[in-house]
Amino acid sequence: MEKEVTVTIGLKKGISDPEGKNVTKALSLLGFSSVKDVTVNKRYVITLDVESEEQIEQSVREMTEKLLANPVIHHYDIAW
Amino acid sequence: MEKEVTVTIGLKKGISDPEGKNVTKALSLLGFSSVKDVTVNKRYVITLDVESEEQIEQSVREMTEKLLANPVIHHYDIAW
Amino acid sequence: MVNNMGDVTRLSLNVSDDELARISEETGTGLSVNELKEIRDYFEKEGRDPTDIELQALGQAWSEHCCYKSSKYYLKKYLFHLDAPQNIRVIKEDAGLVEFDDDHAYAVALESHNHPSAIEPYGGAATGIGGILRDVVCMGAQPVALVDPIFFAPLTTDYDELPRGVKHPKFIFSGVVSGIRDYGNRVGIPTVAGMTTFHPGYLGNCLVNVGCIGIVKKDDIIYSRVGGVGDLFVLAGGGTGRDGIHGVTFASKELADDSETSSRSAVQVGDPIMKEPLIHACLEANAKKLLTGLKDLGGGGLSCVVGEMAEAAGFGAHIDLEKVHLKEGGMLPWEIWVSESQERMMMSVTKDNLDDVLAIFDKWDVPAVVIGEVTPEERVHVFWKGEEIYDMEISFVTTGPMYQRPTEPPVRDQDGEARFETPANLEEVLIDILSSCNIASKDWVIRQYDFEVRANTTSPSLVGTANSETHADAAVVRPVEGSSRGLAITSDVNPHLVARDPYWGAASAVDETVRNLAAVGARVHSFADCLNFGNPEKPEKMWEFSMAVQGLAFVAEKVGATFVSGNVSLYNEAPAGACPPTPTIMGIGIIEDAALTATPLFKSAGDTLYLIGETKDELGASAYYRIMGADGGTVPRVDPDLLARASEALVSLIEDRTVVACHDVSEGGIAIALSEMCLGSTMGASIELHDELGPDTSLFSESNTRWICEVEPANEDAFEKALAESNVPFTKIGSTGWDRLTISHKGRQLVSLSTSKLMDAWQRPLWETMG
Amino acid sequence: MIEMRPQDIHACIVRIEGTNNEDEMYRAFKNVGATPHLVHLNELKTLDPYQCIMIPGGFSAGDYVRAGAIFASRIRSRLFDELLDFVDHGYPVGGICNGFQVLVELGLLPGDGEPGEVTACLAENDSARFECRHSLLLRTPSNPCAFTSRLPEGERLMVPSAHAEGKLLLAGGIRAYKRIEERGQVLFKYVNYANETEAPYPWNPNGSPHNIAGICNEKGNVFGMMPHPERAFDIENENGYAGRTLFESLIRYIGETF
Ligand SMILES: Nc1ncnc2c1ncn2[C@@H]1O[C@H](COP(=O)(O)OP(=O)(O)O)[C@@H](O)[C@H]1O
Ligand SMILES: [Mg+2]
Repeated sequence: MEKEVTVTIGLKKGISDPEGKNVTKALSLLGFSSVKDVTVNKRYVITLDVESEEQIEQSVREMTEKLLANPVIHHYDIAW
Repeated sequence: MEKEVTVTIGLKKGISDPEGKNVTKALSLLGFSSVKDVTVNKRYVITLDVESEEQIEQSVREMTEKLLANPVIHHYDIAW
Repeated sequence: MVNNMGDVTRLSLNVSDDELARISEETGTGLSVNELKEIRDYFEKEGRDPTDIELQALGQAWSEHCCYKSSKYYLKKYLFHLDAPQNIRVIKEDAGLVEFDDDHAYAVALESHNHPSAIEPYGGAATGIGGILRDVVCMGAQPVALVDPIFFAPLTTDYDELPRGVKHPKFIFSGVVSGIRDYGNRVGIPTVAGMTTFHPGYLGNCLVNVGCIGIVKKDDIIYSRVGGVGDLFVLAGGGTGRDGIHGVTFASKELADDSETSSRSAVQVGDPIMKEPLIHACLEANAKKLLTGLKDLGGGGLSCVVGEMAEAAGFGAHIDLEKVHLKEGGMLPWEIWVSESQERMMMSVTKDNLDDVLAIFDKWDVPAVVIGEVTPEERVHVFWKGEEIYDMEISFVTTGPMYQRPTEPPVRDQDGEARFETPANLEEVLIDILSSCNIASKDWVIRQYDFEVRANTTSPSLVGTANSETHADAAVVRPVEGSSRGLAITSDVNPHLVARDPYWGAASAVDETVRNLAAVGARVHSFADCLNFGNPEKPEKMWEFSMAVQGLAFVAEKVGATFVSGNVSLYNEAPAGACPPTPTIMGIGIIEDAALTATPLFKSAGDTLYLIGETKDELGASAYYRIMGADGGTVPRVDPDLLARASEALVSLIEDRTVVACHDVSEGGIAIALSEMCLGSTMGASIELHDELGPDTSLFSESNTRWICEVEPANEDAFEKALAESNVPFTKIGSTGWDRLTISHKGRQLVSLSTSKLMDAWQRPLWETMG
Repeated sequence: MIEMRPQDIHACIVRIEGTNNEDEMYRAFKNVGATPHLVHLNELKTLDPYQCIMIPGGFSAGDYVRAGAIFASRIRSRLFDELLDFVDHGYPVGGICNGFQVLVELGLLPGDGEPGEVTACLAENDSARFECRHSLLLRTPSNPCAFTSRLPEGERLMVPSAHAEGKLLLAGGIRAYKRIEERGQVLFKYVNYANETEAPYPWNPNGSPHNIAGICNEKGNVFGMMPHPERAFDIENENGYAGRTLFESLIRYIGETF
């Protein structure tokens, strides 16, 4: 069966987010004065062909830890 | 009042996605044979200081189209 | 021949003119009614109607972009016959080949990617880089440098003044630079030089020109032609998809305000990580002598590449289209045939070598498949699941129409003298010019590019003390290991001048190219041109084109180098108007010892400063006039013989280290050239000008063929003697030292500015606007 | 004991799609007399023939997920045990720029966790953009390291930087930085012309805490740095040929040790 799983990767609290800061600045240069802060996350939408629901969590967590996130700076969230 | 708005940006169907393709390849080389496809989106979490809810949609749409996305290749989704 | 098999349809052209126009519109082929009639005649002789894939192929091949139908006449008449002894094979291939040394040649290519970049700056510019790399690789050459002349409307353009469908120049500029950065850096080829120019005429049609230089052993040169009958066509690289369909026909018409939605399929993103191993694999297979021919898939896709490779060798082809590997399902045969998907190369391979070739591509994880075979007769036959769906004589497809379109000079009223009062404070004007975006530091752009990857860039675009560098006139790369010989690279054109006077503006572009090369100590060796103009069906635009081409030829003829490759991009028109005529020139020079490259920054206090050349009253379209809002005046003229003599004399003086710092005088005149020489080492100069011109003219005139040189006092005689012998005018204008730039004219002090004030004015503008 | 001759030293430069500094790395090894090999990871079956492994710079697999992450995970899935063994035997393993990022993602640098545990990250530059500029590097006091043994402490070099992700973040924060300094694992710091080790941007091009530009493991045989010594190989600067000295150190170390 096909399943779509979403892994969202963000920076841990306390880790600075240069891209977010850059976007914040660019938006304020454009005149959007209401913007206080921007943070940027990445979202991987993974289409899986699996036999059971149980497999999903386990294997997606493994992908995330092996490749998609670096534990020193990232937190992640898996949803489907 | 402070509001957190999320803008998710992805490539439209039919636009080639080198990032997604390379992640798919990497996962399959790592032995995750169940992965059929990966697409990558970006999520901007924007903290706004606004007076009314009505303002939000309009101004976030404008930010997105002026800076964050190009409607020619991107679709986007605004949520709060 | 197939009759109707669902995936392929036949179109009858025996219909009224209106119907023909409708067919052109509906198929998106961009063919004119007259062109369709010519096609009708051809198929009448064949005794059948064309199929959709045949018509689509003709639409591609006969587009302005592919067959140069409006420009060919002028190019042939004025440029193509120019020749130089160092040229090996020029104009005919995707890149020009010029001798580098006894064993090596270098390949040069320059192209535009304007239309796609206007619609999708990031992807458009990135795929521009991808395309120009392919042009060089398909000669068997290893790319060694990229160049990116890019043109935008002023960054201060008001958001409220943007026409419908037009994106803000900041968005386009930042997208274009990111696209070039992300593609160029990822494939690991240094982007060493370029231009960043602003003019209101680029609103709605930015220009993105990209150039590439490669190096190849003469023994490894390969051409875009098959070897012989029975050779296999092997298609390598990324899958073929619907992206990029009708890219060339899109590039051959004006942009409309709905182009961004209607032309989406012409837009692509590009995959550098497919390109990088593809380059390695192609070059490896070529170096092992496993290929008989190599060509990239660019405009027109498979349709163009198969026909051209076969025709160049006098053969034909049989293609099985269903063998092409696809990115997406459900594609129609005609879509596969004309798709311009990126990152693909076509090779011709003898049957004996096939396995070895496929093994190389397999190692690099790059797909490669056999899709057809070379046949004796000069026709292309395309089959789809066993049935023939395409059968045309190659020469009919590739010859294409040629037009000599009407030209007409525009009516102008600005030829008179400019009238305004000379400002009392010229120092303020200097600062204004120095901090205008056209002249200010481009390091916001340059530093986003890896300009030193491959470790051959001996002198980049930024030179001087770390983190307070100034601009170099040309970058130098040393492409052959163990050899000190370098290639100096620059790109130049001043569209303000060309817009005002296409002939002298274009001539000035060549002059500037040559003098930028000479300024670093390089002898000009070859040019490439990218001719960006408006709609050729408008007589005024065609006139601009024809005058500019003549201006280019006028100077190039005399300097010992010719146009070895190039590209014409017409229809750069949006509802807001046409782009200014922009003949971008890329110049390549040879520098015998790259370690002797000259830079503009002052070297030591107490040295003598000279001006080579003469300042004349030539302020038309100058930076000074633009800042003063003044119209009129004369655009700088060129004396090509003087240019040739003066640059040869200067290069010799740099080679023997008589000249220790050198900078050419261009936009902003002497005042700006001197300011730029004060940066990079933060040493000042004291200048006294004594010419008979007005003080503002003396400071800001943009007369061609001028340089400022620093010479040690002990070498003054040698310097003066050498120039006098070459009959080149020069003037002693002052000396280096202190940390201020002071300039006086006939005893009256006009400028006294600290080097830090100059640095500040020059360094910050782009950072402040772009963040 | 007889020293190994330089030409008998075989250095393996590992490449995949998108590594693109391998030609200059190859040249650097050749120019100090060693025998380099450019080997695609797909063809690298064993490390036995080599005395040194180098991961070059570039954009391996496009750096799409995170700089170096895909390359690292591919090494992990194929050769990891053998690589750990190689390191245990004292053979040098180095990474420049993207290669440094790969070694960090493999957990080999700073190498203070369980084998293979990732304890650091080379995060996005503070400027949020790719930075190509010349860096001044100060050789800080450190353990004997294979890559710097011939370069006296306190020397300053001019080396090109070119990266978008070069800010070294360590798990464990302040204490971790203190620990690697105390253990002599910091090889280079970004400085200005006054040799200040806290010099701000643009001297420190990425915002790396304490201006750290390059580190090694405690044993000194695994090392990585963001700037490119292989590009400063025959560019003469204030200390002669900065890059050459590093590669000469490496060859000398191998020659003397094995
Ligand atoms: N887009 C760009 N990409 C790379 N280099 C650039 C770019 N724009 C300008 N440069 C570099 O900046 C320097 C100054 O550019 P420019 O003012 O056009 O020079 P010049 O007046 O000498 O022709 C040149 O060395 C040029 O190569
Ligand atoms: Mg490579």
